[in-house]
Amino acid sequence: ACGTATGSSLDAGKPVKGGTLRAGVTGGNAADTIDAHIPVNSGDIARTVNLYNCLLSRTDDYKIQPELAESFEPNGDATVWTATIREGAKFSDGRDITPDDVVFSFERINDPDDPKAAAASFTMLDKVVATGKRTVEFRLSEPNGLLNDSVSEYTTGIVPSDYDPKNPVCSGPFKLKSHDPGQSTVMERNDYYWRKDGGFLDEAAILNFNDSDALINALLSSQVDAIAQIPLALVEVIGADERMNILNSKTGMWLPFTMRVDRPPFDDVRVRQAFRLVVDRDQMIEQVLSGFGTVGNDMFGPLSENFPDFPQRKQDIPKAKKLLAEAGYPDGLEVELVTAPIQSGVVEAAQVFAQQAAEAGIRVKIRKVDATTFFGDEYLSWDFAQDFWYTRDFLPQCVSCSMDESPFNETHWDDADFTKIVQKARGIPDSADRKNLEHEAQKVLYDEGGYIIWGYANQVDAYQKYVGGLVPNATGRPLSGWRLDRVWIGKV
Amino acid sequence: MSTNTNSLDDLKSAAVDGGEVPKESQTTYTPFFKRVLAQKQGKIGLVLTIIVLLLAFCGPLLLPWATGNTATEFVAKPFSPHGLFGSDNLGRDVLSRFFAGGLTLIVYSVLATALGMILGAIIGMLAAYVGGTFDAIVMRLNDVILAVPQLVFALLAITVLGPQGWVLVTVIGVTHAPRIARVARSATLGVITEDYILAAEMYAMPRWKVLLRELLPNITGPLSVEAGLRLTYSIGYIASLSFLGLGLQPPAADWGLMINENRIALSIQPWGVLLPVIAIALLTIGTNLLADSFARATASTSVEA
Amino acid sequence: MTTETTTVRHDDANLPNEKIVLRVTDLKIATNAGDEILHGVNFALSRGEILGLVGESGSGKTTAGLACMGHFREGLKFASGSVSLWPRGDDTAVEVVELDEVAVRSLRGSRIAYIPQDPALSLNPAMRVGEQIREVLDIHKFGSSEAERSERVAAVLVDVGLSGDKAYQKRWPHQLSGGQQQRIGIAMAFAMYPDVLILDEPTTGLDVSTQAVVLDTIRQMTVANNVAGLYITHDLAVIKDISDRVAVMLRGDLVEEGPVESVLQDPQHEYTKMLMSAVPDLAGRKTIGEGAAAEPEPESKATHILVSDKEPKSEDSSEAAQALGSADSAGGAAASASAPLLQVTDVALAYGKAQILDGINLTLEPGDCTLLLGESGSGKTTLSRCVAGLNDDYSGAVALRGTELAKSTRKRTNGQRVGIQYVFQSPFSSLNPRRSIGQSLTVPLEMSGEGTAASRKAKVEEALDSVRLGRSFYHRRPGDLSGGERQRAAIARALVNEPSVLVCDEITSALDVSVQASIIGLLRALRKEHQLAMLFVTHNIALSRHIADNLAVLNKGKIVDYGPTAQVLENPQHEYTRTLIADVPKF
Amino acid sequence: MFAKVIGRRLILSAFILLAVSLIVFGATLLLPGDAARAILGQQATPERIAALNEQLGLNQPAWQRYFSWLGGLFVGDFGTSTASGGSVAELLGDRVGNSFILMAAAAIISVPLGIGLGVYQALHRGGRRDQAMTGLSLVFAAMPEFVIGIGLIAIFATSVFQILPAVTLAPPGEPVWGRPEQLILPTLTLILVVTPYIVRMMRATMIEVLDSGFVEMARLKGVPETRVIMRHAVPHALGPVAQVVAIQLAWLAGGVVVVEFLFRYPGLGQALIDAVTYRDVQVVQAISMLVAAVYVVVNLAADIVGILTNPKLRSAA
Ligand SMILES: Nc1ncnc2c1ncn2[C@@H]1O[C@H](COP(=O)(O)OP(=O)(O)OP(=O)(O)O)[C@@H](O)[C@H]1O
Ligand SMILES: Nc1ncnc2c1ncn2[C@@H]1O[C@H](COP(=O)(O)OP(=O)(O)OP(=O)(O)O)[C@@H](O)[C@H]1O
Ligand SMILES: [Mg+2]
Ligand SMILES: [Mg+2]
Ligand code: NI
Repeated sequence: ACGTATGSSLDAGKPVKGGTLRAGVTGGNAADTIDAHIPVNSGDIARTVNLYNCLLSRTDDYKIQPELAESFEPNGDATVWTATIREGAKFSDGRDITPDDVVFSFERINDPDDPKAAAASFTMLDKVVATGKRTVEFRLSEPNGLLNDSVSEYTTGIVPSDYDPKNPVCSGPFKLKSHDPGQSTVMERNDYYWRKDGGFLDEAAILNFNDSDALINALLSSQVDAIAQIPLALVEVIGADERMNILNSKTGMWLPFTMRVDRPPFDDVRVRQAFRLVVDRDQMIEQVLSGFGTVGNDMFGPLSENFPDFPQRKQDIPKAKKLLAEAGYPDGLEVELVTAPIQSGVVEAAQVFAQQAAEAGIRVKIRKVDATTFFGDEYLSWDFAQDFWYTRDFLPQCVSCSMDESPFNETHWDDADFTKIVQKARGIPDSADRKNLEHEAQKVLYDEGGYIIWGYANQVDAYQKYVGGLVPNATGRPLSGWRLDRVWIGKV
Repeated sequence: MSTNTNSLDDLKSAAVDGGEVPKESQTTYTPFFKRVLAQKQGKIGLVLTIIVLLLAFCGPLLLPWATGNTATEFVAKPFSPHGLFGSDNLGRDVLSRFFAGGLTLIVYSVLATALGMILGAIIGMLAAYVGGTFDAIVMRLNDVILAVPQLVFALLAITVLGPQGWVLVTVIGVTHAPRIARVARSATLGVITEDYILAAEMYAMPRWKVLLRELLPNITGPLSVEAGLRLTYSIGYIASLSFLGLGLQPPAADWGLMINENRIALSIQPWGVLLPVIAIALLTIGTNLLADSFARATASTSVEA
Repeated sequence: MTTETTTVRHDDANLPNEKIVLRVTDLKIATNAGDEILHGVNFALSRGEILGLVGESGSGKTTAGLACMGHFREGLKFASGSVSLWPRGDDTAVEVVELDEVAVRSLRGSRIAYIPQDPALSLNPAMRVGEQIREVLDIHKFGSSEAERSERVAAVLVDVGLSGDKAYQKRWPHQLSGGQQQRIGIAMAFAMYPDVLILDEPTTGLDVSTQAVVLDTIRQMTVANNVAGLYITHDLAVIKDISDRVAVMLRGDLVEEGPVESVLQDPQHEYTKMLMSAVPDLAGRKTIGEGAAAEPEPESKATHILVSDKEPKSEDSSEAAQALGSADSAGGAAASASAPLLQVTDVALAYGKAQILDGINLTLEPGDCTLLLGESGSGKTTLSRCVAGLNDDYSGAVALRGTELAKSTRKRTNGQRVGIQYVFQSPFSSLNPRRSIGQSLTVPLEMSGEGTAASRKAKVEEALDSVRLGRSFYHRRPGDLSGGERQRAAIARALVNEPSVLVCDEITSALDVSVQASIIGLLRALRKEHQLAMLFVTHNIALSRHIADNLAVLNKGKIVDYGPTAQVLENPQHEYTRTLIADVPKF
Repeated sequence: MFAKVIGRRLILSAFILLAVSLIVFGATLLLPGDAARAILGQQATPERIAALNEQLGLNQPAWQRYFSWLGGLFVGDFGTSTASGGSVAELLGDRVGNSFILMAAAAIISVPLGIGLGVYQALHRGGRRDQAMTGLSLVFAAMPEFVIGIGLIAIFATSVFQILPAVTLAPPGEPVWGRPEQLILPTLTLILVVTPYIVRMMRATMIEVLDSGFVEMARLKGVPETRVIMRHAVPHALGPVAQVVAIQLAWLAGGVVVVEFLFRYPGLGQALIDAVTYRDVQVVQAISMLVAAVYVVVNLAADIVGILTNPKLRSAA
């Protein structure tokens, strides 16, 4: 029963209308939100995706697709983007979605006094202007060919101009019925939603669990219908249960080690190269992900159109030792690796890395802190730590984490040439046109960057066989990217 | 109220600690260990404790010879039935990790107990010896600390200071102290009225000498019982904290941590949990039996066969 | 005990006769482990008579007494023999030890009653006293109605000299005095008009005056109810007072038995003789402890000059000079020449509102022994501790050779501390059980900073010799020693520093009479040898003639009679002293 | 006199709670990282933190917050949860109830059970059954609660038999006692942890009481054995045992953390761990105070039992 979900629709039969889906998710606390623009944890994301619609979104294989916007086009130098709102798009209270609502939404995101989660991607956004009955112009202070990527993020949901986050009017396939932070959220179908090919469920409930143990038990005792993200080590066991299906999605999600390139010992490129060479990537996938992942090549954005095919880096202890010796560490060195349970597999990866690095004389002292401490004052300034990222394309990812003014520049990568290349590539809307520039940037990171990207983790979920409509999704978000409008409860 | 409530308090501390309040005086002196070993419980306790201690101390040395693996080596996929007891959540050999995992637990709990005993004995003896306001203040402070559960204390301290070894040892030792202080105090109060203390006073023996030479040897009975019990509790607390994920941190091979890491697969790969659980159980049972036979040994001169 | 011990019998009253109510024949009792505690005991109790059972502690008196009730303490079991009881109105005897649970239970408390040693422990503290008496009546179905039982409770309370009203019955045991508690016990025993009464040291722990009242009650009740009594005690004087016959027990055997007069005046068995000679008597006709001082093997006859005659002059005057400063040294020396050795002036002390000591004046000359007499709680210990500097709350003055002493021993000079030594009441608690005798005895020397380790050891060994213990005790621990030996060691500790005044606080009250006698003998000898002045505290007036030159009687914190022993005894000035002397069972 | 003793105890209890409140407040001040950071996690940009702090009222000085918090406690207001913005009292309401059910179930079973077993053992002391039970109680008293819990799960829920649920899963809106079978294992764990102490104390005091003069006297009065035990012996053992029961109940209040964690039980223990993780200071403070209050109350109760069973204390004090 494991593997991809090709057989699922067979099990669940033809789509049927009606019923409630109960989806379990780990995490969640008293601060859980239903605000469209400040989702934090997995449950928040699930709510945002289902309650709000964005102008654009990503398909299951991570291509940009139109949503509330029929089209989203740049002008020639990518300084102005024009969105055309879909004909007949309505909010859950039956009102039309107007350009003013779009303007309000983006002003809310970019509110200088209270910037929302997505604000970092819109620093160059000068003004959003309603220019017609259905058109909105995004005027930029500098060229940006990637604005469509930013607008496809789930953090840019469109809300009405009289938006009340406590009692939201929704633009997504569902509207809110009840919300009990840290416990459960119930959503019901939004009949005004513009997409007519889905919307099978009457209701969808998101249930919070304290950890995966309870989550699995709830699934096995049929207290929930589907659960998001199961421990990879248990995939086979759960899959062996006749009642269960496994949803195994290849994604571009990565759990890198982050080396600060401006601090010793990692300010020496040879040390970074040596560290990258000590990793046995296959074993990482095997031990940390129980085989549910793809080997990485120290490069992010694997689903980008312009992803390069550089030679696969392999473990090479002698070479690593040689590099270390050249860098002044003939007897190896000791480093502290800061880790935290920020995503399943992170702490485990640290342990496997420590073991592998020992072979090259690198003594890794693991310092495990709790997630709060990890994201605390010292976040982004650890010398050697870890992090995790969902699927992104290469250039937006660079903007997030590899440039001087990137909000999450955890490796402190600050290379003028590199920045120039990225800036230039960013201004080009067409991906084929910027292929060479991208490759140039990628080559630099591949040779000298501060990330050790040993692999991409699959997103593995489990659900009862009577649930239909769940397909693999590359975004890294669980349960088909949380697109519950496509899900139905079939005959048991 | 002073008299009756205090007597209730003392009863209380006596009660938790096995119920048998040994009083050391008017007894014939026979070597303490002989009396402990004369009891079945003492023997079983000693054997259990020694088995686990041997395992914990020699385990790391035995490793390569017994399992052929080091405790951190990856030998299989996670949770597969590799080797004698299978592999753990990262595919490491459960038996190797089990061999390597007892030492820190034992060392830390012994240190924590020692710290608590020293602090508690000093506080308790001083409170009883000095008496008066000092005693009252110290004992009320004790009450305050007692009102905050040890685990809550540990939880806060570890979050503030991080899960390092010394934090564990200190926080457990310090939270043990008031409990030990109570026992030390009531034992001292029992002894302090004895005339030999008064005799020492009469000869103007320096006060620290009175404490050290006249008092301390005569409360070793209750104190050693207490030490045994506290050791049991220390082991329990350190293991519990590891189990909650607040104790020793990966990749340390530690029994409590092993339980925490492998608990999720209790049904498919039970050994990763059960081996350390059994070892911890044997150890705590062993130390508890020993403590109990300490109590009997100090409570009576003659010992039932 | 393999050899058969035969009992010396002074008459044949023990042979079967119609007056006998309870008869114990060849009773053997053993521990569960198999050690025999009683080796075949024979005695009989007759109606209206009390049989006294005497013997040292641990000889098996309680065990024998409880066996009469078919009761064996946890860990003991019946081995062989018989206990026959002829209940009133019944011609045939019942075999108590062969009865089943229910039958024996119906005898207990109704036919055979028990009066325990310590009433404070034997009354249920959580039950009102009336209820406890009532319980006996209820269980044994006394009378025919509720009212009749209530009446009986009141009546029996009046019989034992207590008030029978409801309010009194509603009291808790702790609201009664020791004597009243014991009378409740007696009332409980007599409530069912029993045939046999077992009394296990019912007056130990009571002071002489209370003891006299309780004994009186018992005597009256036995006669009035025509009961056969077994009175267990180790106090021969009490036996003489209360019983008609006496049986002497020694380590599980009955060694002598007969009418009180004939046994006590003409003891046959060695042990009885020894016992008789050790009992102090108020008249002082004999010298107790004669020769007993040297009783435990006097290992070496080495001389033990601990206190030299010149000591008071040389050493202490120099100490006094130290204390007062050199300018005062002449005055200090002068004072010491004329002043008495120890002078207590106007010592008073109060704990809260309770005035414990009130204007005490005492003097002590070298070689003098003053006996401080008083009942329990009169303040004897408090006073002696004031003298020794262990209690610094007092007002007034204690002067040694004319120099007033600081109140706390810690503030006194070394010489002053050494001059007065205190021996504690209980030998079981005055020596640190965890340290050897030698270590404990070295402490005084160590603290006065004298000599080298070797010289200290030599001194301690000398002291051990002088108390007739011997050097071999140096390395032993208190736990291995008997009470008498421990008390000797404690006395030795007081002697190592060569004091001039020894304060002995009831140092014999925790000991058996024979041991007491030997300690008294020892003290007498030491006094002679070392010119020791002594303040001897006791509640046992009978000791006075045996040890003291002077007698001071303390009553409620005041000295009510003070003078040479003979004078006070023969011509007591105060009412209290007179009743005290009158209450002592005459021996 | 009795009232006076209790009055003094009450004052002392108030003092203890006050001191605990200081300690707890101080300790929570030391928690690294603030609530805002903890809530925002990876997305904690300075602007968003500042905005959230403002919203949560964390900008006042510490002493001011302490007194307003303390003042709130007196009127039953535990403050506002920093994480959720809701009232702490409301947030913990259900949790308190859940934990209480667990503890009450454990206490109701283990106290009489412990007393009964203790009496039984004391009466048959030295016998084979006594020895076996002493051994067993030592074994259970020794093991940490999670060891017992895991053992039970392995036996009854996963590895050996699969007859009982291993975790507690109350669907939203349904109370925990709606599925009593889920309560069995956590309760059983607590019982196994708590009972041995009560048994041992009961046995020890009963033996002492049975050896006492007044019990022997009662037997020598001809009192039937059952009456000797029920009327003369047991009441005396209750006072000291009440102290142990109190300590065990107080332990339950804190030790329940591990058991709740183990069984996913939605009680105070779970809430505490969560609150510490998310630096929800108000909740940590509230729970610590609650637990301390439990400690104080059960101790007070035990003292009262002690006084009531002892006429000496009752009448004279
Ligand atoms: N339960 C018991 N188990 C074992 N030995 C016992 C027990 N009770 C008493 N003995 C022993 O039996 C002997 C006689 O004890 P018993 O109490 O009869 O003496 P006693 O003459 O009454 O002494 P005392 O004057 O001190 O009351 C003692 O040596 C004692 O050690
Ligand atoms: N520390 C104290 N606080 C209050 N009262 C005390 C204290 N010590 C003794 N007393 C009281 O002082 C009185 C005298 O006590 P003390 O010990 O001197 O009597 P005693 O004559 O030696 O009696 P005994 O013969 O019982 O030894 C007693 O009523 C006692 O209760
Ligand atoms: Mg006796
Ligand atoms: Mg006295
Ligand atoms: Ni009081």
